Amino acid sequence: MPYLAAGDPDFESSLEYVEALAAGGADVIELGLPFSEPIAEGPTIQQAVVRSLEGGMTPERFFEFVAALDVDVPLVCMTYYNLIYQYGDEPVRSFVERAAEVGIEGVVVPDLPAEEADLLREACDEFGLDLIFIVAPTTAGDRLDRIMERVSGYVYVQARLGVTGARESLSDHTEETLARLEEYDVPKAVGFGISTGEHAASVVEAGADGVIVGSALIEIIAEGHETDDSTAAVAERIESLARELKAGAIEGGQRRPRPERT
Amino acid sequence: MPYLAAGDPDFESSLEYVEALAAGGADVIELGLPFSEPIAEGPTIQQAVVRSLEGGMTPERFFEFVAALDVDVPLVCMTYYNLIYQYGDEPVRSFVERAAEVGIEGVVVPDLPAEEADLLREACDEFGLDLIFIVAPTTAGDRLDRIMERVSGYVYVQARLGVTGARESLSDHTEETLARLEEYDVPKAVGFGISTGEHAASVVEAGADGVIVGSALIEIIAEGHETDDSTAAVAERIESLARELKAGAIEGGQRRPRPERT
Amino acid sequence: MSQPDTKFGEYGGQYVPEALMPAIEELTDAYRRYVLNNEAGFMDEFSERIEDFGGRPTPLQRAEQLSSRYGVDVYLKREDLLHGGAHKLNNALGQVLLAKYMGKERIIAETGAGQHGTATAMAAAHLDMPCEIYMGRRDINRQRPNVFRMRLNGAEVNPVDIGRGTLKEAISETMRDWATTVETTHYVIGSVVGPAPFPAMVRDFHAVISEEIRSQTAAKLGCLPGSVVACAGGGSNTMGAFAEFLGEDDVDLYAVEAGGSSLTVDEEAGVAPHSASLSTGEEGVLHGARTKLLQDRHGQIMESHSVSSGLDYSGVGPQLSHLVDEERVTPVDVGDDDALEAFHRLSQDEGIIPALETAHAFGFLETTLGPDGDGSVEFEEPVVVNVSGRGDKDLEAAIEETEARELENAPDMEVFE
Amino acid sequence: MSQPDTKFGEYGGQYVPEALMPAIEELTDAYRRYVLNNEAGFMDEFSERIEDFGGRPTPLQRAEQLSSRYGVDVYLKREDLLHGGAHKLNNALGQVLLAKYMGKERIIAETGAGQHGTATAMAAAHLDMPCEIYMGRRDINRQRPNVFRMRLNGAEVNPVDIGRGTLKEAISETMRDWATTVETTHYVIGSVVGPAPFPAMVRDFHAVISEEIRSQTAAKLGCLPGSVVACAGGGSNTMGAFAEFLGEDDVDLYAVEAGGSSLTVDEEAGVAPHSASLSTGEEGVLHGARTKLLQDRHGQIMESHSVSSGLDYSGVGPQLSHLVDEERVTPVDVGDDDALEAFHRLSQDEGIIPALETAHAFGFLETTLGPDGDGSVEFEEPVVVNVSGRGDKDLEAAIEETEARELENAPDMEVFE
Ligand SMILES: Cc1ncc(COP(=O)(O)O)c(C=O)c1O
Ligand SMILES: Cc1ncc(COP(=O)(O)O)c(C=O)c1O
Repeated sequence: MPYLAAGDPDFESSLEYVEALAAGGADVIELGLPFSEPIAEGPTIQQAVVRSLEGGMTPERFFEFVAALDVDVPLVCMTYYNLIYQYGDEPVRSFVERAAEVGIEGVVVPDLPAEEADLLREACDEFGLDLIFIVAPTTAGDRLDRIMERVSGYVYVQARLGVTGARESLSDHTEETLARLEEYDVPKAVGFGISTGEHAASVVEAGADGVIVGSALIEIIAEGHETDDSTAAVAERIESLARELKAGAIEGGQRRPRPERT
Repeated sequence: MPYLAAGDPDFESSLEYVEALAAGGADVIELGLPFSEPIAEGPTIQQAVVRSLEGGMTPERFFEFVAALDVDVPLVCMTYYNLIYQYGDEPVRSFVERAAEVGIEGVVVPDLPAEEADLLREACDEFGLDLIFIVAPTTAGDRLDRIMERVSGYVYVQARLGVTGARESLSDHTEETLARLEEYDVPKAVGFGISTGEHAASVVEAGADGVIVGSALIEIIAEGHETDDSTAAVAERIESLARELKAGAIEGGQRRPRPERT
Repeated sequence: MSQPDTKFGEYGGQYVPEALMPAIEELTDAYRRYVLNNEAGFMDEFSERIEDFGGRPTPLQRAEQLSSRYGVDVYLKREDLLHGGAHKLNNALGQVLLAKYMGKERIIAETGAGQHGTATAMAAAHLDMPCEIYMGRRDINRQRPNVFRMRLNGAEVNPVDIGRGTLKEAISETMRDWATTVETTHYVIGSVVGPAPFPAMVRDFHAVISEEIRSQTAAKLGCLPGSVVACAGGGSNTMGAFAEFLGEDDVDLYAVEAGGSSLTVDEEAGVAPHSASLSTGEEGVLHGARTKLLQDRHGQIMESHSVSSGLDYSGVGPQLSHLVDEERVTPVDVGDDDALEAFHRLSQDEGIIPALETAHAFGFLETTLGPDGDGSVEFEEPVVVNVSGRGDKDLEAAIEETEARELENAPDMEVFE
Repeated sequence: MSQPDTKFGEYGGQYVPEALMPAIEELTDAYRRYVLNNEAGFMDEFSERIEDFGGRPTPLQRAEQLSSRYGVDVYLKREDLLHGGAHKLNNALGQVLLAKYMGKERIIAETGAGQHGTATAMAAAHLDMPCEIYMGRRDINRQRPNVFRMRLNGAEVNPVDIGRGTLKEAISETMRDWATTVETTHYVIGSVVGPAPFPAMVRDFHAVISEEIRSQTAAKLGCLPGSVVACAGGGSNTMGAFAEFLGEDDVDLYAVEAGGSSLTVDEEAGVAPHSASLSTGEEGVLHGARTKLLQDRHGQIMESHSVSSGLDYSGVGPQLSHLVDEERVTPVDVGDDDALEAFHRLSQDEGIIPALETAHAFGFLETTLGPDGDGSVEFEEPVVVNVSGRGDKDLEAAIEETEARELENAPDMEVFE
């Protein structure tokens, strides 16, 4: 499950990059609708947000972007609550309606905890979108129950405290959190810090149903942008990392200890 | 009555300048012994003080300076109290004793009001020196009486408020103050701001018995020092201003309305 | 047991990443126990420290020259005399002490003008806690003395280079740190903004301002204030000065926002040349709370502007938004030029150099009651103006900004060269 | 009727040009009537203004970190919280108000660190009097923020280029102005120096410091202080902190002078690399009073030196000279390095950035009681240290001087670049 900021660094290239992800075997694609105050993102995604906004991205353009995409993979929109709230005439509902219209299947809102999500939950139910919540290493007990009651589609398992960003090594928190989630019957996608096929393998091995990779992919775009590489060349690199990640995930699934059936 | 800072800009030249004053007709010469904090002096004399101190002037050198002078005019030492107080083993008395020894005939101490002058008064009496007090435009009533009781030699009439320094025009205060002093039978020398023969004439006309000129003379030294003129050339200019002042004073005396004798 | 306010009408709430929610629940609990219910004598200790270390009570002083200039009785609540030079210490000391009670080991904070960062650094030094401050690069350049002060107090100062490098970016960056370190770290937010319980809690730490005003006007004048005037960035000095009087309908409350260079906005550039969120902003969600915001029609937050760093913020406290909707608080705005003139006026006429933030509150008196005032407001007397801080931090900025303008009362700066 | 002190043993007196004597007599009379005998309610008005405008009383705060570092109970008298940032306002406000009662129309003052000039400019603005301040060129460069502040308060700042351009020269120059304008002008002298009645009068305006200490230790601790420690330049904060206790023999009084870089002097150059007139000076006459001075063997005044402008003076108040001779006050000295370390220690450990002057008082605790202390003093407890001012004015200077040295506790300055 790769993440890209829609429109980074420009509308046309970004379309190709998303399509490259699909070609690389992504099962779900998270598409970021950039918000000016991305408080949950690390520097890599912040820069992507800046590039996309400078390229003229708006919510409406985002929907056009999605509509223009030629991919056969479920799309999830990741954005901040204020953009959802401001869109259209009916706060929240207009946004979800339009998202459904262009074929988005789910939303993740990093600054919307379950407590404040009733309006969005309702709208998602109305238009048949999944509302994906994030579970953090600090989430436990009652909170965890409350979130898991509300979640649909999958749960986004935050691998570590902090903000998004590619890391050299995996977090120890991942296994703990996954263990805590075992009892809940919802697919678990792990994100925050995953950057290589090997990471993906170990995360899936530890029990995840998928991995979410954002910053590592965006770094490829950022580099290409800086060195003025052709869109095709960048897209190829993206596709290849997507492939590596996918392979890692499959490999991790195979490494997983078989459930003991006696 | 001219004033120079002894040792300005150096010991030898200064000797010549003082002798030039005598040659120019000075009746009394006030010789400044420079103090590092000359709170009653304006910029011209402050600079003279700096030059003299940088040239190595000390109280002992000052006395040597006086001893080395070849003039036939009464000499008055003008200095600040701390130097008088610190000299020798016996505060105040040592200084006056030594001053008498080298032939000084009086002292003026700008930061010593009559109230604090008992010790110095005693020492001056002992060694036969005049103790000259300053009378300011603000001095009146009881204060004036107290001062005039203690003064000897002459009284230094401060022509204006403020600090020493050559001025373009004369102060209106002068006549007032002279009028206030008329009843006291002590010679009155007026200083602060007098720079030309014409000034001298009007001050004497107004009732003064003498004029004290410092900054105007020192400016000649300062200029000569800056342009590296020969000591002889500077001395000549000094002598000539002294002559002009003297002539002015005499002229002023003649202009004075004759006391009406009926 | 008293319970925390989490919403103010539709405003407020807790719009933060899930990772922070447990910490926010923990904080809410600590706020209720220690602050609202004085558990373990917390509030007694706070009061004692804010008196002894902070210098409370601060005076309520009659402004003689302003009173005669305007023909109304003007009183000054002298928060500029609080340790550190602004009201900010009330909150910073309260929160650092609370963090200590909660067993936290590290303090982080954002700062705009540097006053909150300074106050936090001082409080952290006083209570022996390590401390890091995030500050926009632009603000670092506008308020260097405060950067020095934080460093001298042993705090780390982390420059924030994102965006325009002002308060908004610093808050976002501090939230990112907090999301990483939340288990051991307390985030001392600097105004009545952010997710609940911050807006209520910060207000409560500052409420001492209006409690003192109430007892001081009672003792000196035998009455309540007729009007209370305070500048509003996030609105902490504002809420502190208003809190006691919210239930007193006879006390008029004026929140003075930064009108910047103009109230019109440049949607294209995403920049508002002002910071008047209460007067011109629209409801939205920023930094954890629903409140009035400066945003474009898509919901992107606009960069604000003010000559004073401390007012230069695109949001405002949710309770103020609510009080404005309820017409309990009157929002007004004063632009850069008028604020600078007021800065000089107070310095010259009253011998008090105010913070540029504070100067806005005085600019409001001048633009309504001054010789060229528009007479738009009938002030109930006595008028109490909250002098939220002193201007030492602003000397360079004020001089530079003054030189760039033709102000009537600018002093001659010649000797400064 | 109470009568003014004009001499303290052999010290004090009135060694000024005759032109000033009438003004000094007039002032003496006004001092006796208004200050000593509260004529026309002068002292009541002063008390009210120093409370409302100045922020009195200032707190007496326990220094928790220092108390545990030194194993003695240390309390801080927080004069740094006074309006303007130093004790100086007590005197400045008192004298400007007195000038007003005397019908004077103009205020002049000298300043060293700029704190007295700032305080005077603030008081003059507050009381609507024109004001000019003389300041040595070197001090102008060392204390720029205070120059800005004076100008902002509407005062003229006149640079003094004579000599080394520090406090001594500024005083001389202000006396010259006064000699010219004495009829309409009051000279607000900035410390307990100068001709009578200044030393007694300035002390009396500052005595509120020790009056408050007395009632604060009584209320908090039920006792008198065991020791009072204050830095001494001219000695005004010193005399203010000591005044109430002069008759209490159980209260030990320590005056901490600036030891500068060394206590040895360079007679040839006429420079003392310190300002320790009480410890090393000899009796003489300077600026209107007989007192202990730094002078060469001929009686020429030596230039003093201290890292802190406010202590950088060759003389000291005559009453302090007398109290030292009487062994009522113990003079001690602390050098530049120790003062800077103390500056950083107080900033980091207590969250209070002191003036460099004030830092000397804390340096004395460290050099006696600190880990490397010489143990030379047995402090009676509680020890009250007078925090005479805050360090905002010193930020640049402190950083520069710190960088020039190897101090153990210097903060990392990197972010300042
Ligand atoms: C002196 C002063 N006043 C006002 C403000 C604005 O903050 P608030 O609106 O929270 O009081 C600041 C912020 O830095 C400040 O320093
Ligand atoms: C903060 C502070 N402390 C002390 C002094 C020294 O003055 P005094 O010895 O008169 O208290 C000064 C002088 O400027 C000062 O600013």
